[in-house]
Amino acid sequence: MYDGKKIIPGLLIFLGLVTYPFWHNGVSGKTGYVPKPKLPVDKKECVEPKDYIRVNHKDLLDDWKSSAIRKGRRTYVASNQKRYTMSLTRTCMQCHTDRAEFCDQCHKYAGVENKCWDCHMFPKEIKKE
Amino acid sequence: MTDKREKILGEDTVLFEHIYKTGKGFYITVSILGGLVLLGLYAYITQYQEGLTVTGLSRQIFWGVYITNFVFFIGISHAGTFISAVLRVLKAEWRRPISRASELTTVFILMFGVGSVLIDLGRPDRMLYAIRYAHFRSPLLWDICSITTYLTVSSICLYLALIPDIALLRDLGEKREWFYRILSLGWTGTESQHRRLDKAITFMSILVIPVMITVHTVVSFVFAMTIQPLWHSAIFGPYFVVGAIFSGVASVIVVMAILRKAYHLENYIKPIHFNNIGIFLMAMTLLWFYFTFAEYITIVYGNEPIHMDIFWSKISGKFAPLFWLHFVLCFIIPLPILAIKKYRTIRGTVIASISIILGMWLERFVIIVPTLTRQRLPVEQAIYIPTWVEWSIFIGCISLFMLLYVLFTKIFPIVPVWEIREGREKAVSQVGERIRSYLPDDKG
Amino acid sequence: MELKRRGFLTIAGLTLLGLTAKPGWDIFSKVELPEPSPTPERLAKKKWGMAVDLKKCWSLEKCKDCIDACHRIHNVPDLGTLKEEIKWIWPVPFEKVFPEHELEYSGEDYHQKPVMVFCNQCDDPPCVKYCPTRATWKRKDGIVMMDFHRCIGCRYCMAGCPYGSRSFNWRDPRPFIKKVHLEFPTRTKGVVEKCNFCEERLNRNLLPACVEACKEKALSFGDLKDPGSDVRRALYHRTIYQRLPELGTKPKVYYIL
Amino acid sequence: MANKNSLYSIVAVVFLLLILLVGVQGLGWYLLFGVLIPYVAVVFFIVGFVYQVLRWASSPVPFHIPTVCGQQKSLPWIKADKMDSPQTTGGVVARLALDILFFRPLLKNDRIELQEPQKLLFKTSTYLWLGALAFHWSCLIILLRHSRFFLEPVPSVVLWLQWFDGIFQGLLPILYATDLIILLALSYLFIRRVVYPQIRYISLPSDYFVPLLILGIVVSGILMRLVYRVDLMQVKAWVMSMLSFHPTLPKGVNLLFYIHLFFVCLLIAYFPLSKLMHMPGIFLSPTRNLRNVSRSERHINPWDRPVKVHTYQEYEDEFREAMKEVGLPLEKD
Repeated sequence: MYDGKKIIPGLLIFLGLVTYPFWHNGVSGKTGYVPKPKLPVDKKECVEPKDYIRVNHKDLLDDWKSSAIRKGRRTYVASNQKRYTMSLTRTCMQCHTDRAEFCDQCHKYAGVENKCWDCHMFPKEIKKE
Repeated sequence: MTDKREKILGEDTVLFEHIYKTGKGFYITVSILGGLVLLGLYAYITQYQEGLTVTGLSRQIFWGVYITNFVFFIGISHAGTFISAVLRVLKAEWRRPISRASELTTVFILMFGVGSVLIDLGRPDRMLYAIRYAHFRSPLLWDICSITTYLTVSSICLYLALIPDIALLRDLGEKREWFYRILSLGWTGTESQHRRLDKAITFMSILVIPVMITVHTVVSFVFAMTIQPLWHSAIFGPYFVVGAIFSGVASVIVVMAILRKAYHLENYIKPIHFNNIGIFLMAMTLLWFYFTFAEYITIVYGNEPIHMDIFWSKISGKFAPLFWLHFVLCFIIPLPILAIKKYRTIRGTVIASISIILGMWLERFVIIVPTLTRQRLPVEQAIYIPTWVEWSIFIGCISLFMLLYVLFTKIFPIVPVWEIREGREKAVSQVGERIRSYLPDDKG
Repeated sequence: MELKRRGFLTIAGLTLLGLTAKPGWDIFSKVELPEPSPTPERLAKKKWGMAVDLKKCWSLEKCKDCIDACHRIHNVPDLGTLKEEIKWIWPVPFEKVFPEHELEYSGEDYHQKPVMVFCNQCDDPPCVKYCPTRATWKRKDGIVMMDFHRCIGCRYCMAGCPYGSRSFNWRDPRPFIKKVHLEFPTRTKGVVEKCNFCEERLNRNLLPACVEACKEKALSFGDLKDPGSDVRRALYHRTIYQRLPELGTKPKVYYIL
Repeated sequence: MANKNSLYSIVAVVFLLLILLVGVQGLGWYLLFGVLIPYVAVVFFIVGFVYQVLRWASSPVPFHIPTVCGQQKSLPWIKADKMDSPQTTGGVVARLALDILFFRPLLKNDRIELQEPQKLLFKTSTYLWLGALAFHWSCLIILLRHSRFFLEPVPSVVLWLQWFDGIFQGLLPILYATDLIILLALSYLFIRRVVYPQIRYISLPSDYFVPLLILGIVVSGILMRLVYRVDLMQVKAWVMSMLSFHPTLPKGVNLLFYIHLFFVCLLIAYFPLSKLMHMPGIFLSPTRNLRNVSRSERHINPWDRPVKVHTYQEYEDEFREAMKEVGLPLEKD
């Protein structure tokens, strides 16, 4: 082999980069970590099926926002024909009362930032103040 | 190498000196300006984090230095096009050495005009909503459309007139040759290329004039379309356009003087240029006075109490010092200097121009702020003193403008070499012919 | 060569088309988004308005019930400075609200009395014209609404409003709210806000907070189109003032003297 | 004729897509496509990559052949071109860095035109340069952005990058600038190969196949963002489980995710066999990584054996007697 002194370190750097996730997660002690958001105890169902909400809650809230504020339509008919008020504070947060335990876990996990909490507040947050 | 340089540059070597020679002065200028830009940046970051509370603005006077700057900068931007486009269309031969310097002023200062509005926003992160949810009844949106068009058109104007010079630098084949090669778009200076360039520049020059007039008209509409006293005025459109050309032409004189001194262009930018623009500036001074007079005399005769409140606050109230200072700076000082031939020297016109620029900034200020202190319901007595944040951002904007200007001259010649040469080679005979065509024909 | 390129383009195009066609759609979209239900079109039928009976209002001195109620439920911060003040409803001396009635020799004793002012919910609102993003607009029932999600903070609406009804959040308001009322959002720094006629309460068939809080019943609220409504009965055969009616904004808040 | 190559590639990509559709949607082989293929692909990628590099490393460089387009360092009064004819290691590093980060060579000497009075004009193909630059940089940023699925906690650098990339979020929700740029750049680079006859002539099926595969990855990725939402929690949980070698299956996840994943697996498994190896190759190409010292230093061919030299004197010594006999002239008696 020629120029091993340069090529071997180069390859080691490559291997280090490729396997970086192992080291990163190992050091932070979160190998295989999956967040377990705290679900409301007393209520069993959300406005839509869980799978749908998990994927589309952002779109749903966006639709609610424009529908309620801009069109003045505030009743949401779910796919199972139940009726809900379109409101983050008066519908969603009635069950999901804790932001850190529910929202933030997954948002942090997926590296997603949202600006809802600049204005809307959780009941738990107020008690702390 | 030197032979090649000599062959290409010929007698115009001095025009390229600022590209090839980097002196101590350059580094000092750049570092001072860079420092001031950083100061402005720091101030803006502070404002972004804390909110607009760090400014002197208040519930009552919610528009201040930033909006003044917006109007002022966009006003300055009118000069470039005016000098280069109008004079080009009118075939005024003396425009040749100064057309690029003025176009460059237009393009650069326009960006800061737009920037000032963005700095003023409470939620700059949402600024693109103005496009996404565009509401065409809002005069602000007219501004957005018109200024974008103006920026595009004047950038194209600047670039078109740059192409032959870029090709020249490419042919020199020295520093950054690849860069010039890309930008020169394969210009080789053939007759047909010249013809096409001429056509394009003439077309853009004619196009830019109406665009320019709409820009400042629409800027004034931001104020005139409201029902606030002393803003709601029909002459605001032309009044602002005149003010814009007034301050813009003055700023071109200052830029010319600085370039002449710093880059030793005494042989290209001559006292005759200052004299010619000086005469034009004098006409603008009178025109500006006429509009100011018309605006205020209408208000006085109308004698509506709401209007008169603000009128008196300018004439003898708390804005009187600023109002009279602006009047002195815009009219009393420049008029005699520009009117009397003895004083219409380089120094004279520069002094008059600086006075006009300062005065016109104050004019924008005394148009915007007093109206806000007493809206229809004089509920609170409000005062407005800009804070360090506003001043720093103001200084940062001007420094960045100058920095961009300096860096531009490091890359491109500031005097359009090809236009000078064209003037030397063709225009002299053409002008003679043209003058002959004005005269009565020989009936031989 | 030409034919072959066309062949390539045809096949590429067909492939793309095949991918985006209906079968693809069915595979990918597993759950259909349900349509939000239309509420009864009652909005367009109403036209909300308010009447302020000044004599009743003045009968209790230094009463601030309406202000407190409004600012509490709408999370209006108390910044403690005049400079950055945010207010939805506030008192202004009579002579400043109605400058046209400030007559030299009338000698009336009420010129210094406070008049409650708030957003006039104009029928021809100037602020709506100026907003570059439609963050403020007039609803079918006449309420001039603000969408805090969309405001970019240019403050042009403030320049447009001749009544000074709009406030701007110069800084983050949250630390200045004594007790956050959960059902209404707080605002971020950099957006404009104003009175919304309690549209969030109307929606639940409640009266505006200020109307409900007033012990003297000085404020009456209701549908201006309905002759039997509270507001119409309060206005019936009375001397009515509007703020700056000459500007053509057609305020829907009336003052009774 | 060469146009067939692009057709082959399209057919191949569509065929692969069908395999996946049948495999996942029809037969439900989640284990194969969700666990086995990704693991195999990663192993293929790493082992193949290292193997290729080591294979290259074992080949000697027989000649000293740096690419040079400037004056070499010679006499003190002749100005050397340090950038295009680097004499020091630092110069080589600088040139390589410019090559890698800004694709400088693409900007130079793409086309040469002879102009009338014996004047050579070097033309740049700016579009190729721009397209390549846009594609590669977006690719890098997108890769870094994806690290949010691999790292826990997500580093703030990644979040910052995400924010910066999504700065136009105000205009179009969640469409990243790099997504758009890579789509445009890739389309341009692909169409360029189809449209220009000269480039079509030198293109092989694999030259179309790789861009198409990447295009498939990009399109499926963008669709997942904008149209058919995917449960990111399950995706990340799956990645984390794969990384901890206790694989789970992302069963409920949209089919698009499987397309995306399958194409990525194909790409990285194919990587060591393909021209994509220009990634390590750029570091190992002798024309770019050698110092231009062909005059100042002696370069010895590494495979030169010491040649046994038979000098004339030895020859004379060997045949002295015989030469004397026939009377041939001798240098030494």
